[in-house]
Amino acid sequence: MSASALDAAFFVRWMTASAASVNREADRLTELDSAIGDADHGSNMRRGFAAVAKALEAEPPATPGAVLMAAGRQLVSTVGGASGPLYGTLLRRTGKALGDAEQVSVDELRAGLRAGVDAVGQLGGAAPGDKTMLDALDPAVDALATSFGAAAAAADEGARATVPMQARKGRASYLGERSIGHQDPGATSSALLFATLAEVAG
Amino acid sequence: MSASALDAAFFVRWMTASAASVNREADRLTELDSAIGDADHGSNMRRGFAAVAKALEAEPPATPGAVLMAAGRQLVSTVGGASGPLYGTLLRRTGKALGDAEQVSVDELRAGLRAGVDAVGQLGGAAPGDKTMLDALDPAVDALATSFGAAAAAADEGARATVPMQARKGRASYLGERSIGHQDPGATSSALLFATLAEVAG
Amino acid sequence: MLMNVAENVVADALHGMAAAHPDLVVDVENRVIVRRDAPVEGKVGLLSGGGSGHEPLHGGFVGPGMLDAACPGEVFTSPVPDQMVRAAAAVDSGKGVLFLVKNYTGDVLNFRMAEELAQDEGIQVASVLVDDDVAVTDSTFTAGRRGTGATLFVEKIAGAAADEGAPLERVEAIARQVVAQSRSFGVALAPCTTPAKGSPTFDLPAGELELGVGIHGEPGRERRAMMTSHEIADVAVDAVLTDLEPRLPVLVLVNGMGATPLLELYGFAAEVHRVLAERKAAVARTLVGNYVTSLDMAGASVTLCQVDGDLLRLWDAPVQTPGLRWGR
Amino acid sequence: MLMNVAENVVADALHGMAAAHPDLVVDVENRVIVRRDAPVEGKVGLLSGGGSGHEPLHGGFVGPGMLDAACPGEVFTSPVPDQMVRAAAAVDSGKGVLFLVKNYTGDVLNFRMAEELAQDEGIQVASVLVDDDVAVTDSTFTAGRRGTGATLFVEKIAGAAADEGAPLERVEAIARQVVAQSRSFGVALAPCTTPAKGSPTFDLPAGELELGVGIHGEPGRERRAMMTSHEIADVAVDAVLTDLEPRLPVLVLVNGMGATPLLELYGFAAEVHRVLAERKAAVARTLVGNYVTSLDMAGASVTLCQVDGDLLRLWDAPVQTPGLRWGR
Ligand SMILES: Nc1ncnc2c1ncn2[C@@H]1O[C@H](COP(=O)(O)OP(=O)(O)O)[C@@H](O)[C@H]1O
Ligand SMILES: Nc1ncnc2c1ncn2[C@@H]1O[C@H](COP(=O)(O)OP(=O)(O)O)[C@@H](O)[C@H]1O
Ligand SMILES: [Mg+2]
Ligand SMILES: [Mg+2]
Ligand SMILES: [Mg+2]
Ligand SMILES: [Mg+2]
Repeated sequence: MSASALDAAFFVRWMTASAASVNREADRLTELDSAIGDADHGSNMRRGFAAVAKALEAEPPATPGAVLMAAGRQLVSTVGGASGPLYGTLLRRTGKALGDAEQVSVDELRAGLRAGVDAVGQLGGAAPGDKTMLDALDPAVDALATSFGAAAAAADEGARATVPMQARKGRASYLGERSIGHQDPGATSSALLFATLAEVAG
Repeated sequence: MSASALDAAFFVRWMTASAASVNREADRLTELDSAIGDADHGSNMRRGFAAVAKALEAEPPATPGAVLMAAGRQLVSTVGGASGPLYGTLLRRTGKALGDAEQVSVDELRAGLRAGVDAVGQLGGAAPGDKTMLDALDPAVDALATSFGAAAAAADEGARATVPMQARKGRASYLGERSIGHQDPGATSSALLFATLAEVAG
Repeated sequence: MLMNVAENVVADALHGMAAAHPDLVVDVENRVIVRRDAPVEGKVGLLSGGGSGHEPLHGGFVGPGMLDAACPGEVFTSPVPDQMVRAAAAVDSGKGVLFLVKNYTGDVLNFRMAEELAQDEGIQVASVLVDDDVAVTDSTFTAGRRGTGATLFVEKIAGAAADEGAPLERVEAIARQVVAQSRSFGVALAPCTTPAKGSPTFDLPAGELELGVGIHGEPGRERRAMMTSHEIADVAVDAVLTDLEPRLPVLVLVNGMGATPLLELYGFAAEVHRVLAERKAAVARTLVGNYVTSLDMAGASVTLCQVDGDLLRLWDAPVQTPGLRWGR
Repeated sequence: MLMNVAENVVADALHGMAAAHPDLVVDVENRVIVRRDAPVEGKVGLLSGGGSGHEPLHGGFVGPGMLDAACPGEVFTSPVPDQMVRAAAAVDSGKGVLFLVKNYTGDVLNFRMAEELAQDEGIQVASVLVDDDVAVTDSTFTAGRRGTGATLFVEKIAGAAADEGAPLERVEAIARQVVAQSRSFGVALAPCTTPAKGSPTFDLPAGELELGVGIHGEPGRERRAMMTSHEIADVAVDAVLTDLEPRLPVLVLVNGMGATPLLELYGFAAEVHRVLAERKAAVARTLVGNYVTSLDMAGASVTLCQVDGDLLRLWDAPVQTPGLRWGR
């Protein structure tokens, strides 16, 4: 596999590694959600990605698109909350955009993710700056034009940039000005997914 | 009034001063009751003696017996719990024993209190050694043969002697061996009443 | 605490009961709660009471099919005789009044005084003591077993019997039968805070629990490291079954102490059912909820009551009170 | 906590509900609670759901006169679409199904997905959003008002309408009317502890309270030094009345968050009635208790719902569920 040709196995590795990193960071995600939400983001993500890893192991799909669509379906069916439909939509739309190619280039992945991220924005009605996962996802997809590492760095920076923001979407918005000063849990898990992607890409 | 002739005013003073000392010590009584009971002895005693003081002020009875009987009735009608009927009975029986004499001697008071304490024993079915108010009341009445001060000292000693006892009556008995090591709240309030009696007697 | 001043919590609550329950006559001054249609012609009056802090017990169980009147004392403090005398007079239709008394020294003494006073006023009174808590050894070395969860069974079943027009001796006999066939065991996961004291009634470090607690914030018989719901059900049901040895189906009360979420109580109920099935005890009915509470104590108790067809019929009979309601 | 492992609290509770309530079919595996006689011939199916931890909402409100089915999610986590699709299929008699959805992003998204999927399966579905919490400013800068206590009013009143045989559009319209005429405000005196986190969801020093909290253990809009029940009622009822301005009598729900004793709730109910009287708002009915909870949070909320004669009749109509029961 060339650096720019990503196959189904690569996406399975990304999802499986994501299950591990989400599991490792679950307490921190819950802690962040405890400050401005309802203290379940860590267990939501852990439950969802554990189901994803299990499903992909049991029946590994043949194409990158199918892997992400299967993963997205698992998230929708097991997570609940706001993050379930949103991450589920992200992966399903991205997968759909990848079509049934056996391999995809990084650029194709970037275009697919762009479609996925836009779908998240449409579904949840949020835009970057609202202190949600979009604040990590959106710059990460753009930076993927440079490299996986740049995407991961942009996601992390985007997540950290949510700290001074006042939330306008999701539960944190109920807090009004009291949401300022805390990092958004969903943006943090998004950064985690892009960090894992960069690791898997080597 | 000679040292050994106690009139109605003396008993009103005792009751009024008891209301003050019970009020002052209420938190300590509740704290003791919290360890081996249900954390209400202080408020029970405060509520009861406040009613006693108010009733005696509103309509001061003419004789020692009538003062104690009125006080006992107030306790029965306002305290509730175990201590209400028990202290109510103590004062009513003592008052009854004093008859309608205008003045009573210390010896007559002692005999009256003996009748009262025995009635408490009969009503509650407890005996000295069961870790109840009787452990302070019983020796105090005997020591009254010597002096008010001796009675107060005996009551205090009796209350402190309840610490190593295992309760066999009242709520503390539910704790079995765990009741050991705590001073009985009722014995403590009894000691307080005798201390107040000694103070009032000068 | 959600209150004004500690001295007034009971009066404040009674004002709220009066506002919420037009079917009840709430005499705040005299601390008596009576069903509005009392005295009910030809019916034995059923009266209970005790310290406050166990809500909905007893005031929440006043109404058709259950109590005719309740006398709430101060928090965790038995009511005074004057209350019961007044309530007895209000509910006596000439058929007599039954006092249902939880076995605590204070309750026993105050109700006994009230019984004498009411009889002096020409009211026929009988009393039944509820003493179901197996955590307390029933011997001459204690004040006897506490009355806890079984009180609900006694009030409901005796209430149904009175509702059917049974005479005083019969209602009394049924109440005694329910007491004889009921046993309870309780655990605390966190202590409660009384308004008067304003701090927990005992220290219970997180990660420990008290086995064998009553409903007055007292410590239990034994402190242990935290146990699972599974393990607690094993201990609690075993303690009850060892004493009760039921041969008939049982009513099951999985009762919350106040602050334990219903979500956890239902999980505990599943464990209680598991143990009962393992022990081959048949279940007739199950009630899960906060019925006989200890303010904001966290924890639960299990009460079993062995019932024959007649008692089960009385249990199922209609009841219409703020705290328990079905069949009408 | 009274539990086994945090991951299983919802499943464990469902096992307990199955054991305690033979009138309900509890599908533990698929997380669906359905009344045993569903689908009821000729009746619109009423379906709700949401995160667990608010018991008896929603599962405890399944039964004649209220919900046909409930879908419990994980603790404080909206259920997944699969649950609602399955429940909709189970309760649809051909007259259509109404989803009652509390306004949270997660609930809205998952129910919306379920609506599409159920419609794909040929089930007619309508949805009504409940958004009654005046503590949240309803603007484009928030996710909109939260759904809290009014959910009980909507489920009960729409349930009665469905019970009477009203068609889907009518039941939907009535549900919308109840939402439009209901407002809530909540306070927390102590935070709750979720099983997954195992520690309080926020720090609230004794002697302080949070005003304007929801039912998910989130902090509120404002922290203040502890207030009396009198003062809290002033703030809460004022917040609701300012927004609602009722001209008709109101239903009053004085709801406990979980760990506040009923004794305190009744005292608070008295204060709520006081403020309503001062503000010349007529009270039609009052309900006091733990109905829409936030695990073991201490605190309370006030919900008012303005009712005309028709809505009041539907409120009074018989209901027979584990958590709410009268008139039958
Ligand atoms: N409308 C929205 N658009 C995008 N992301 C959102 C939206 N609402 C919430 N989120 C994201 O979801 C995260 C919370 O997820 P989670 O805690 O799992 O769900 P819930 O809020 O239902 O408890 C937030 O931190 C935020 O990043
Ligand atoms: N049977 C009894 N005989 C004598 N004194 C008793 C008896 N039972 C309890 N007491 C006394 O009553 C005290 C408790 O009083 P109090 O706390 O006011 O009532 P309660 O136990 O009903 O809460 C105990 O400390 C004990 O001294
Ligand atoms: Mg969350
Ligand atoms: Mg006491
Ligand atoms: Mg007491
Ligand atoms: Mg959530």
